[in-house]
Amino acid sequence: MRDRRMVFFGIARGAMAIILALAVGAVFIFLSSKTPFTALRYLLIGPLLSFHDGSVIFNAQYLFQIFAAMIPTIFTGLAVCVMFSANQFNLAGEGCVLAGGFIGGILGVYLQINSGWHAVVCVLAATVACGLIMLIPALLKVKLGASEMVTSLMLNFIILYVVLHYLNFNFADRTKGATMTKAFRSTAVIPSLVPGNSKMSVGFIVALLATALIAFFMYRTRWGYAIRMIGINESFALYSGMNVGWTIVLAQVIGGMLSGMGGSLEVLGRYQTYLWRELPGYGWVGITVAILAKNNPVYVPLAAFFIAYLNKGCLLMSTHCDVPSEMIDIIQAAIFLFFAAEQFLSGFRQKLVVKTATEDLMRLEADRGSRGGGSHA
Amino acid sequence: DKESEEPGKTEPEGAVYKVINLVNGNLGDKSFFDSAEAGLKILADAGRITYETKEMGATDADQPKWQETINDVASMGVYDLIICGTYQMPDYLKEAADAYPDQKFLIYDDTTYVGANQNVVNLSYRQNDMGYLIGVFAAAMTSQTTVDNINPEKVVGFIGGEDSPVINDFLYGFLEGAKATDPEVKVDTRYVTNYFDTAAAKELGLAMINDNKADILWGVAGLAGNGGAEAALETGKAWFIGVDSDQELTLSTELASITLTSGLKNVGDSIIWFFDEWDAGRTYWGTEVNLGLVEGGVGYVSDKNFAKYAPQEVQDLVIAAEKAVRDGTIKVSSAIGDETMGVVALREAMQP
Amino acid sequence: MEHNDLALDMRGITKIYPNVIAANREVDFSVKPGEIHALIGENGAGKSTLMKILFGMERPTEGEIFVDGQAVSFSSPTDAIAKGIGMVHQHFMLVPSLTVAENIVLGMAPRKSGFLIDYREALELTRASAEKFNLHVEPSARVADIATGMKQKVEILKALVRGARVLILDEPTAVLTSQETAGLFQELKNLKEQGFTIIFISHKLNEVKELTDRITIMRAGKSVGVYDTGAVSEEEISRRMVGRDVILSVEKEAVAPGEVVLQVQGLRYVNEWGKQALDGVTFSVRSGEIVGVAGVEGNGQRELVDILFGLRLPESGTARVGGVKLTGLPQARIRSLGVSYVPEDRMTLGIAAAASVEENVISDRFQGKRFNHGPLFRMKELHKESDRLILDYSILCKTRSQEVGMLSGGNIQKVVVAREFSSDPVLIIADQPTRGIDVGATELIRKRLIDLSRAGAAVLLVSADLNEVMELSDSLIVFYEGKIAGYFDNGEWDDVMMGEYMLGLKHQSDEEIGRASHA
Amino acid sequence: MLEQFFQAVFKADFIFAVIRITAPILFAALAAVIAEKAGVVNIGLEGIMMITALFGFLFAYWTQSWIIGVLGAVLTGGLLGLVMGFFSLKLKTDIILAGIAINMLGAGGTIFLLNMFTGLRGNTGNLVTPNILIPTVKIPLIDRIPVVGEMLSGHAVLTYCAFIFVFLVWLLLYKTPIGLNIRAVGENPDAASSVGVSVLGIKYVAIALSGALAGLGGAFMSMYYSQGWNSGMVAGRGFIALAAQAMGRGEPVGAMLSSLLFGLAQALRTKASGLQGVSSFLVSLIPYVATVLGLVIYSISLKRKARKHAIKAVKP
Ligand SMILES: Nc1ncnc2c1ncn2[C@@H]1O[C@H](COP(=O)(O)OP(=O)(O)OP(=O)(O)O)[C@@H](O)[C@H]1O
Ligand SMILES: Nc1ncnc2c1ncn2[C@@H]1O[C@H](COP(=O)(O)OP(=O)(O)OP(=O)(O)O)[C@@H](O)[C@H]1O
Ligand SMILES: [Mg+2]
Ligand SMILES: [Mg+2]
Repeated sequence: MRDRRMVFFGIARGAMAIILALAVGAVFIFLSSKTPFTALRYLLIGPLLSFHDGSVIFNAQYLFQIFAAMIPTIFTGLAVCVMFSANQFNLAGEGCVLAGGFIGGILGVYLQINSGWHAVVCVLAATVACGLIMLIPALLKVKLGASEMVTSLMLNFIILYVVLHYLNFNFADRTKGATMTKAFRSTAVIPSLVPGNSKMSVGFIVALLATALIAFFMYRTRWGYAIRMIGINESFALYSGMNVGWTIVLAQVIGGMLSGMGGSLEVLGRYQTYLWRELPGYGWVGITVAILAKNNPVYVPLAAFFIAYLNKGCLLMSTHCDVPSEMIDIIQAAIFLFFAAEQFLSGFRQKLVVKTATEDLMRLEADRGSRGGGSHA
Repeated sequence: DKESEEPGKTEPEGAVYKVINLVNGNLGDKSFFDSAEAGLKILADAGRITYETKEMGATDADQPKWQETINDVASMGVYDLIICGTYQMPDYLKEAADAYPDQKFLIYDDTTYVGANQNVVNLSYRQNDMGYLIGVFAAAMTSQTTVDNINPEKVVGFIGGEDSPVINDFLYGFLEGAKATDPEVKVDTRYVTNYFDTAAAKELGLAMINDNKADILWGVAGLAGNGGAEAALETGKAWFIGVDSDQELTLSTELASITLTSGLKNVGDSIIWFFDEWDAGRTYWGTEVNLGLVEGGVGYVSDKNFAKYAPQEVQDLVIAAEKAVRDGTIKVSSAIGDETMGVVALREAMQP
Repeated sequence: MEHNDLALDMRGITKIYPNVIAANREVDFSVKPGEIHALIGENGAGKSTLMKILFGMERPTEGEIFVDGQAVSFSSPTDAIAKGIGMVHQHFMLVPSLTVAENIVLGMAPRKSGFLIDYREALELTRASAEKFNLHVEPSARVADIATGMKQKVEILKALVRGARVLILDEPTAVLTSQETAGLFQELKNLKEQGFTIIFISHKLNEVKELTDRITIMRAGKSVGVYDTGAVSEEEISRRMVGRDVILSVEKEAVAPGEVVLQVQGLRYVNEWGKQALDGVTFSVRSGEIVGVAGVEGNGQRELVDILFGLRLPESGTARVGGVKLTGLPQARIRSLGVSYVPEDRMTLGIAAAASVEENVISDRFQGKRFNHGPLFRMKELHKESDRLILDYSILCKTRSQEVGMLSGGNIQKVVVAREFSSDPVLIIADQPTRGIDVGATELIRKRLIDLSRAGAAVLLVSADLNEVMELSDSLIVFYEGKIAGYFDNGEWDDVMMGEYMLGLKHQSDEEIGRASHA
Repeated sequence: MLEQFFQAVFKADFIFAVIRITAPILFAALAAVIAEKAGVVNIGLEGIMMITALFGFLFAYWTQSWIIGVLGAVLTGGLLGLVMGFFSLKLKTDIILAGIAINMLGAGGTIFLLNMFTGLRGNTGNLVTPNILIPTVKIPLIDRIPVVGEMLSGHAVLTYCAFIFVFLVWLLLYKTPIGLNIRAVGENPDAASSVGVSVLGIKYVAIALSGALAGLGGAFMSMYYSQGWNSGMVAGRGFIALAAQAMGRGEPVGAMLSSLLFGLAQALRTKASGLQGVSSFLVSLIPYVATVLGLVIYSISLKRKARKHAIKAVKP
């Protein structure tokens, strides 16, 4: 009874927060658009429904595009969940996505395996390599106490320039005007799950599997337990006899592996060549995802969906209406800020709590009364 | 709002085309995006087209947006022509062109899949030709000590956005032009590694001026290139050359005053030219239109500071070089498709 | 009685926390001017909550507060301070990296030349008020570096300097030695004579009897009675509190100690402030016996315990358990030798506050075969184990998945004890195991400790509560200045004698002390 | 080749460049220090710098006064700090998320705002006039000392301010009541609130100050370092500053040394990029690798010191 009421409140609060956030976004839309209602329609329901000459049709391609967009962010979101759970403020997910994409891409071009295993090998190699890369900040932290925040931040740039160097001097396809590799072999391409150009590849399934795996890992295994306890209170974990150093390394290596896997699946699933020449930003989205999911892997796909849906809505709004694309940043920022506001409606929550508690107490008294006796000692 | 169909304008001769311009970056680049936009605006003002411009963001994180938008727009089937540009778009364009064979596309500044689709026209520009002329000019100028701020050392500078084929295409021409003009000239080439860190570009420019006595800097680094102009202005020891559009018009008065010329890439003009041809019944679907000096696809600014400061002999040299390139006596190498990395070898050889 | 005769009067206070706990239910609480009023009750009875409301740190869900007959409404401690209320919290509210003086003037720092802190004035103020209230502190020492007793004095000074006329002391004696407690009581009585009103929370009934004029007893969030202290006996008080009779003294059978389990040999250690904290300490603990360590805080007990549990490395000397050298081993290895440890500081070492009760009680055994099946946890076994412990140690929580940080102080300690006592330990190091715990829980913990030792475990008991050490121990070691000042194994000791050894007035011969090692 | 490199490095203008490169990072690093001391992680520095760089420039342009421009940037920065504060302190939005949102505003929002206020896109183009640029000053006596004068004199007013602010921030944190409150709130908020210090109030002050300092960094970027604003121009300096703060253990002087290390490495990179046969990509690694190496060396030395006391890594 009490729990149901609180769950209901939680859902209502989330809905209210979204509505408020969108209302704030709407203010900006009204400011910048001549057709604000059409713009809002595109933002809110455009990703699901399209309107053609008065008829409304469900647009599966858009939904697939949203799922496709979730692939890298689910991975980085999970990576951040694991690392933040161990209280490691490691920001190198960004660099690992890039490195994973690069390694996967290069193997996709140059490795010769004439079967679907090609793609698997590419992705796994990227995964392992990024796990190894993450050893740098992890070991520096554990062995020397060097801030993982600093080393991981620097590592992002180091990865970027090393990748650019090799891309440019060793792997670039010189017939192209932009720096990119030759096309991936068809065996390395992650197959699409659905017809059309949505780029929703098998990677999406892998991402969901990874979510389940990480959720199990975090809540149903001794390593996940140790990671969480270290994140809550490192001294306590040490005192309890856990191998804190090893676990901290593990968390970051897993973070690197997940990011690398996400990067390689994204590159091999979406593009024909490896072409990233700057940090792709999925690491930061991963942080947002993890924060919205409150570090719980189970909620990561939901948070990733929320962001991908919002992005798609914004993109449609700017493609089909006169809302400039930079406005999107303002709207998204506003939506994040309000959506994540914990204190939102807290007054109402407290009232609900008081009501529930009073009821509980009354029931307790009544119970005691009916059980006989009656008088208090 | 970019829809600018105004009633009461002069009636167009041909059809009014409905055009959408997809910018895989942001306007305000003072370069090809702005140039394309300007061309379209002229066409729209003349009532020959109606158009919308969509900016899709400039970063790699926006690449999925580019993909989705071009597909989305093509699927609508309401536009007579979809315009996009740069060497970053061809893969996405090809995908959409395959999926929507009835939709017409134009891509400028790319040559990747010429002929693969019969509904796509490629406009490309010989930036290496333009680089050649700028190279001739810079090499001739750097020993003109009678001109203010010019020192006897034969060193000029090239500030590139990044070490990539397009940028190196400019560079290749620049190096060859400089070398042909004066074999003793050295070119200090440095890259910002992005197109927005003006401050870092400025540091590079300052180092070129202070350490190697470069007195002419060519900035080919998008917005960051301006850092080169600032370095020249603040030291008072060097001149700047702009790129893509006439930067004497876009820079502040002070910076413009030390800008000698700009290498031009006339995307807007080429788009207008394309519509002229279309109206005249000449179409180029499935082919590449390579626009060099002759076609007006590239050029340089020869009025203003160029006319004012460059000694006549230098001007003559540049004009002669232009003629030679136009009539094909001089073939400028291109960095695009340059498997041998000749540009890198030349770059190292000419580094002071 | 009318409000205006009372120093303060709280009427019908109800407090419901966001996690749905009625910490206070329609509590009436009043204090007369110039009295020392005790507030007692079991862990989790709602004492601290009531006081936090009075001090403006929590807002009551319902109820009114009157100070000197005037209705007040506090939205922050600032308001309460303005009304002359000061509070000393049990968990220190000090900023460790700041000096004593800085802590005392925090929020009211004297200025010079407009915007800079006048440090000389701050020191002077601290010194002057320390003198005035007879609370001796070292104004320029960093709080991180001073002893617990002094911290407590700093806390009291902090309240007094802000002009408090009503002083709330939430378990001030829990961390004090008996000497320090005696000193504090003297000071409190002085304050009372000067007209201060004092609210005193404690679980130690003898202290309550000694110091206070009236008592308010709380149980399960409600007030269950107000008494004149002289009119009730300790037994009566505890019956009111707990709702049943409590045996206050423990009984234990005599023992024949077995093998030596813990052998400590010539430990030396210089601590972070350059003090020779341990100076050649040698003793042993045998299976089946409880060895108590007594001493004024800061005489090396802290460092000894830390070294035994691998939190510090000694300069020289060794400690062995069952022949295996402990020093330098990681905690995991130490635990695998059968050592368990109830830490003094439960909040930083004992628990992960944001984790559940279950996650806290299994933290030392989660890797065991019993709880794992391949890579996965056997959740059933984990639940079974935690439910068993919750029941066994009567931990008051809603479910095993409740956050430990939400429990009251005493129940948090039960969580720690439940884990540490239930791992079949060979050696238990119990550091202040009953600090700040109500009589019922104290009884339970002490009884368990004795049971375990009688079943063959070796117990090293370190406690600032002299009565506890004297009552529970089979033999007793007194620490003074990093050395063992005395060793007693005949069960004949009293607090006067202990005091003499603890304060360094007496010292046994090397030979007598040497018996401690059972070599 | 190496000879050429050393010639370029052992010149006064090299040190001059180091100082110039350090200044904007230093402002932001000090901003991070103040916020961190109050227990607030200000990950939005990058965005604040972008936005203040724009508004500093615009204010200067509108009034044709660089001083008002700088003040405008400071004000804007302070306001942005308060906005972050409002969301994270009042509405309890995760502070990291609030920072990320501010960074989004800095990336795209600025382009929109520029367009809204001036009709320009992407950069401020030809709005620059000399009187809206922060002037440089020659320091009277030092100016005349041969090499030293060349290194230390002739910097922009704000460059000197950056280094003066190291002292001012230190003074603020350690010698003033508000600094005492900031440190107390950051270390033990319960303790601070129990003596009537308003924890929220102090955090607001700290994050507003942090924003204001980052505002100076922003103004430096668009009104001196570059002549005008363009999108992306802060180019990660806000994040570098966060790292400098962490490396400097949250102390003003430590943050300054870390910023200088980064500035030095960045200047080296500039010089090295002029050598024959170097990859522009690998040269770009120098600042980041140097920072990691610096941190490693520093950590090792700390570890040595800690080992003397033989205390294991259990936090108090
Ligand atoms: N901030 C809080 N949030 C939620 N519950 C709380 C909070 N503070 C206290 N409680 C709960 O309120 C109840 C009363 O706690 P309180 O601290 O007042 O007890 P107490 O009498 O001081 O106990 P102890 O002697 O153990 O300190 C307990 O069940 C406790 O878990
Ligand atoms: N903000 C909070 N959220 C959840 N629980 C809390 C909170 N504040 C306090 N509690 C819990 O309520 C209990 C009472 O807190 P308080 O600080 O008053 O302890 P205390 O009464 O001094 O403890 P003890 O009786 O053990 O000395 C503690 O156990 C604490 O864990
Ligand atoms: Mg010259
Ligand atoms: Mg309490």
